[in-house]
Amino acid sequence: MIEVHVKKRLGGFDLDADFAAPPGVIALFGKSGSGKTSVINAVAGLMRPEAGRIEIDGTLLFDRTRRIDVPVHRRRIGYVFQDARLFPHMSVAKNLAYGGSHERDRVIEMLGLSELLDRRPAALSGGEKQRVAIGRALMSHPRLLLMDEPLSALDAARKAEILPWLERLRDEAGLPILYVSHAASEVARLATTVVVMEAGRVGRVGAVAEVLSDPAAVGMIGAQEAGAVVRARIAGLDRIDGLTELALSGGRIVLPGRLGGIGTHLRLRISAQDVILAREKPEGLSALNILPAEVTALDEGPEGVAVGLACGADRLLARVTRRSARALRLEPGLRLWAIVKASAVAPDDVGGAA
Amino acid sequence: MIEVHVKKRLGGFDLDADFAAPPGVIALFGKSGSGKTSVINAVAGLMRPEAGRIEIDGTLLFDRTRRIDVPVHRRRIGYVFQDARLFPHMSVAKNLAYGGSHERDRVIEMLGLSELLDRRPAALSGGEKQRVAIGRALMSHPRLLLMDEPLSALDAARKAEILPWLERLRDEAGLPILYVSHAASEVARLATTVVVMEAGRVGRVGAVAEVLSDPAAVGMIGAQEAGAVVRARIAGLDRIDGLTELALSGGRIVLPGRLGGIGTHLRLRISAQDVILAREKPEGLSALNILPAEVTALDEGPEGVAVGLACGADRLLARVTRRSARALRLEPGLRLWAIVKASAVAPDDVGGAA
Amino acid sequence: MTDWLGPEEWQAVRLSLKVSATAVAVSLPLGLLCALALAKGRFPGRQLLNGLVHLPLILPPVVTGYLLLVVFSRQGPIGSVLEPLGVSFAFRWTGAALAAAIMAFPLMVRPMRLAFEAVPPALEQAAATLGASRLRVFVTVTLPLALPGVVAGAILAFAKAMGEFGATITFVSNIPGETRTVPTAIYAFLQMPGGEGAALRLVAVSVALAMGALLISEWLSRRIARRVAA
Amino acid sequence: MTDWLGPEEWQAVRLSLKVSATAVAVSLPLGLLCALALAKGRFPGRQLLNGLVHLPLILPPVVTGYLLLVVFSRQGPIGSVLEPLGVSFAFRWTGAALAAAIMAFPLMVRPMRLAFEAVPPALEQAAATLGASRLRVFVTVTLPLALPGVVAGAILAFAKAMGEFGATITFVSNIPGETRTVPTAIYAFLQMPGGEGAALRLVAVSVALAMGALLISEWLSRRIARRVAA
Amino acid sequence: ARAEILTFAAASLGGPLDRAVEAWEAQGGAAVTVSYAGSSALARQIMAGAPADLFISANEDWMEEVARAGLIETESRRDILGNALVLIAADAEAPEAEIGPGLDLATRLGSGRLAMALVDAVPAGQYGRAALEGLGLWDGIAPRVAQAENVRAALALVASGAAPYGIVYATDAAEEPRVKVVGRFAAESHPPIRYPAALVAGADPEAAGFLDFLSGPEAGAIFEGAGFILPEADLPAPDLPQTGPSE
Ligand SMILES: Nc1ncnc2c1ncn2[C@@H]1O[C@H](COP(=O)(O)OP(=O)(O)OP(=O)(O)O)[C@@H](O)[C@H]1O
Ligand SMILES: Nc1ncnc2c1ncn2[C@@H]1O[C@H](COP(=O)(O)OP(=O)(O)OP(=O)(O)O)[C@@H](O)[C@H]1O
Ligand SMILES: [Mg+2]
Ligand SMILES: [Mg+2]
Repeated sequence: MIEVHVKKRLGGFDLDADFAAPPGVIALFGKSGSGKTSVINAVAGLMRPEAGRIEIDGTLLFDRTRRIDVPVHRRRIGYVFQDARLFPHMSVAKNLAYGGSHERDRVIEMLGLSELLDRRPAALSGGEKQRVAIGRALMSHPRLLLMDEPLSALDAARKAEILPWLERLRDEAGLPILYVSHAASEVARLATTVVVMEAGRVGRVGAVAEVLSDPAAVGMIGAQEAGAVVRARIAGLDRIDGLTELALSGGRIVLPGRLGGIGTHLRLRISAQDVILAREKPEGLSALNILPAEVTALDEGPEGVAVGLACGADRLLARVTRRSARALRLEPGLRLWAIVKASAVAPDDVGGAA
Repeated sequence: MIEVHVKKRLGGFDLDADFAAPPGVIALFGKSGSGKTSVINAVAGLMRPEAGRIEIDGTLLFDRTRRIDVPVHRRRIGYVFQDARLFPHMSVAKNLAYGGSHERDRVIEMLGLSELLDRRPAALSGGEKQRVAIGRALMSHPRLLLMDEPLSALDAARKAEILPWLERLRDEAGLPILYVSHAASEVARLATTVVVMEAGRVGRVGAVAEVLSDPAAVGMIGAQEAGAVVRARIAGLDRIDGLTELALSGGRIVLPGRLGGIGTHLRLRISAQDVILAREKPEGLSALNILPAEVTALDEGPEGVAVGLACGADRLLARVTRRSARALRLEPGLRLWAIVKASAVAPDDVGGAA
Repeated sequence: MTDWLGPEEWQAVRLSLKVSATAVAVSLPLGLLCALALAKGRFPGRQLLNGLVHLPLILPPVVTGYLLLVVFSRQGPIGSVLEPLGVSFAFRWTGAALAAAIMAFPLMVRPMRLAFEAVPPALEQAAATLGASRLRVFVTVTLPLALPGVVAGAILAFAKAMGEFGATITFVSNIPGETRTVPTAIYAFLQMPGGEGAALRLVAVSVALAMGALLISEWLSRRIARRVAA
Repeated sequence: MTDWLGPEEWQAVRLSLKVSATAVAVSLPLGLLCALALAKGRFPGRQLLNGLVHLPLILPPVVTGYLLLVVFSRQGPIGSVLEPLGVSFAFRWTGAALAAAIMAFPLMVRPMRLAFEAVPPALEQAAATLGASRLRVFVTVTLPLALPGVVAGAILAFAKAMGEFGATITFVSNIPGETRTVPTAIYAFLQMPGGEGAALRLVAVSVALAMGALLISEWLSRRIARRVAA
Repeated sequence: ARAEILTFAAASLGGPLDRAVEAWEAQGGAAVTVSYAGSSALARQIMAGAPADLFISANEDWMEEVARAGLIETESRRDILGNALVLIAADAEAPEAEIGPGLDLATRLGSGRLAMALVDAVPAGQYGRAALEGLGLWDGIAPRVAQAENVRAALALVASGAAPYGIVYATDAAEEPRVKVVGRFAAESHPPIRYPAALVAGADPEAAGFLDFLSGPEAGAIFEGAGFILPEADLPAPDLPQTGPSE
């Protein structure tokens, strides 16, 4: 369990964040200046709250009333700062080893750092610095990982290499991660719990599938970024076409690529904008994934209608125009077909199940 | 015309970039460490190339053979650095005004900085710093804007406010912009020309519509990020549903939101993963946009098939699984239907036409 | 107070303050220039300049005073040039200020140089891209960011000037009202049998003054530092 | 060379080097501590410590020497404690080193303090999150990043120690082979009519030595700086 | 340039000379300003063109040096004062000493040092060394001598207890309660201790009057009161105390 309750005045800004979450990845989501970094700093011990309590997996890091305040260096955290904060006087190798050498070779390999080991940070590009910072935090073998937009300076290909590693940490090592990101795809993929920050307060907190597939949360998260998270099991592999067939609770879909062995559990993010709704089951489409669904909720926003869908035990989210909503005569309880474009669910959005 | 030719050895890294582009926004695209920042630094005059020539709109900034090297402060550039580089000893207001006060109030308004003016940079969040850096560069009224991942620290909503401004600069002020980004949506929206960097060299250069809709470029750009750019004219407005009807050269599509007045020219990015292909014209779909198209090229990659389409004078790009490709019997020359989900083309991907 | 220190002693205190303040104020621009040249310059003779700046520290003060006497006396190479121009340092309070400035110079330059070296070039570059000339970059970015070092240099120099004695008495003698600063007055008291009491009173006054200056400057530089970083 | 300077003078040169090097080496840890406390500490008496550190700069050297004499003499408050322990500074070269160290202390501490203040807390925080204790943060991050300032402080202190005279001769007098450093020898020569030549020869030697040390340390600190920033 | 009489005087004359100036001014003499410093510094300054009217040195060599440079009015040169050397002890119980070849100085010193002014460079040191040489004691004592910057610093070494014994001027010892004078060197045991004074070339005419005043009886009384010896009396005045007032 991760419990964070922090109160602090920063100039004119009032931080008063309060949330609890099961172990896993907690995504801190929110606009620029909403207080995400401040929360993380409090957990790291770099900012001392005026009041509050911070507990991670049974370890009390801070408790104002009990006057507990574990010093930063004893908190065993790995903090990937928003700015890389590499030590300028040390080589990349020394930077990496500063906190420890846990899984050194694999981390270096994964982050593609082997060519850079002898360099000084000043001779690195922006993305390279960020990768070293990630590696340094991972190698310190923390019991809690704090990541403040760790992937924002990286290209898509590099992100695709790092995300599975973080999933592995979450699932295999059971490492709790507080993760700040503006990219819903990263959040959907990694997060167990989503905490939406608004002006220093927690606007919404809940399981990732719940928050992201809630039509009412679309406004908070951003229309572009909204989308549901579903769980799936690999039911079949098509070696020739390189496809994976997934069993969802409400049907089967096929995705490109080999996503794992048969029986593996995955989670998928299906962006609201990638779901097409139809009253009749369509034929002859390139989209191979047609799921029966039932409308559970509707939420009209300025840019269209967010449609909550139940599809077996999973929830989906679709975004349609108002005209379509009218044409389809959408209303809660309506049963219809949800078409998910197979290649719209890219590997980025597919993660090991948490 | 913008001409950049720079050669420089940086430690073990060999920069040898050579490209020319018409005025507009030149997007520098490429993996972390491919040399994007180095190119921009050369243009800014912060790095002196060992050989080469840099000319912007008829002004020679650097020419090794003619021993021309305009000092940085006379180049009249606005550089938004990858790290914000605000002056720590000045308030936000002073930072902003350092290079000039061009369109001060509008810039402050657009970037949402009015609350921050009296603060020092140390009291700003990551995204706030970045916004101030953007404002500072804009207010210096440059004749060339260099932007190194300017929006990476910002949330989607804030990005959506800044991008139209940059478009306006490009279109109305005719300001050339060198723009580094890992986000294809930004590139597609803003860029006139795309320069793909690979290990210090220019891998590909061309008009944005051409590069992004070329199936062969999907590998270079990343499957997730691939997508065509098309031009459209606003043909109608649906005030009740908040929809805009656009005329493309090959048909009509409807997008959510009011995108401008009737007759306005726009450009749209249609992500390859948002295009569904069908042999028969489908009926009863929530997707309102069904365009007739012809397959022009196919490119098989590890994750599926990139399909180049001609749709009137525009080019589209679709990504389908191999199984779909076979089921649809795709081959160059085939005429079929391209279904574009209306809400998949979000405002982010809609820009004023360049 | 007036019976505690005689009028002559108060005169020495005033003179010391005048001499030290003048020494620091006048040498400040040159100190900044030297510090800047040493921090950022790449020119032949840089190490020579560096050595020259440190020289007054290495030389026993008496030697510095002696050399000043030789150079600035009416017959000396510089004194004979300045004399017709009406500029004279010999046995004038201006000479005491000159001696103090020279003795304090290395202490002034070092911290300034250090501070200039620590200003991130990235910020100076950013200023240049915004159209700032080298001079403007210096005045608006480099100097303010180096200010704690500049203040430190000025304080060290002032403290040194307040305590300077050997070079001063050797160069401009110990003339009441003109060149008799607090340290030279202390010296004179210590040389005369039974003068210790008066000497100690003067020591107390000069320590109090210098500490006051120190506190003020600390407070100032802390304010500046707080404005720079948070 | 040996006829250019007599054996006694060479002895003084060797002694000066020994005294200065010892003074700097021994006071370095304390200097670092003081600089650190002044830079980062928040404790009552901080300003007092600050004043105390600057004191030797403000006091005329003779006064400092005299105070040392009083405090470290056999009956003095410290001397009487050390005497039974067999530690004695009186009339020993160690006393000369002590005097030089104290006189050089403010010059050592200021640049160090400045450098410590300039180390970005962000990096120290980063080190702490990686599990580094305060001590480890200091040794691996703060100190290396402040090294140019530490070197600057040490250089200033060494140069000052090489030139120190007033406090030294007052405290430990002038005993050939034991406390007769170069500056005291120079002073003695200057007291004699016609002694200028010999004094200047010694000046030349001490300047050459100090400049050598200066150049080496410059080169060193430049290497360090180059390693730190690029 | 100034209306005052600028006097360059050895710093050791400080107290009594100030009183003499007061007396001179009280009787209507022109204003006098005194710059006190070491004789060597003052001499060099005069040779460098200092606007001094009168030079009073504690060191005959430096007066000679200035004279050789032609910068004094030779006929005005005179010795206005003399002094005596005494052996002082830090210990108030120290027994009186018979200053002679049999002086048990080395024994008295033990492991301690004998404080003197610089024995090669400063007059008090030079006189003391000459006296010890004359007594045949120098070679035994030389390694034990702590040479101070000047005679005042030598006095301080003894007064603070750092050195058990020292050789200083009688005038210095007289004002220092923490030392005991245990013996006085006979005047003939060393070259005569003299304070020569002379008008500097081109001096203000008023300065001649001041110099005369200083060598006159009124000033003489002031100086004698401070323990100086007047040059007419080359031998110690019979009424001078043999020991310091600390007794
Ligand atoms: N010392 C301070 N004085 C005043 N306001 C402050 C101070 N420190 C932080 N703030 C404000 O607190 C708010 C929260 O900052 P924080 O860095 O936590 O935001 P964030 O959510 O991480 O934003 P971003 O996504 O832009 O990094 C910001 O609006 C910032 O301006
Ligand atoms: N001084 C140097 N010595 C060695 N290599 C260097 C030096 N400076 C830069 N490089 C290398 O040059 C390459 C290009 O760097 P650049 O900053 O231009 O990359 P970039 O394309 O901007 O990457 P990013 O997207 O990560 O910011 C990098 O691989 C970097 O490591
Ligand atoms: Mg933040
Ligand atoms: Mg870069």
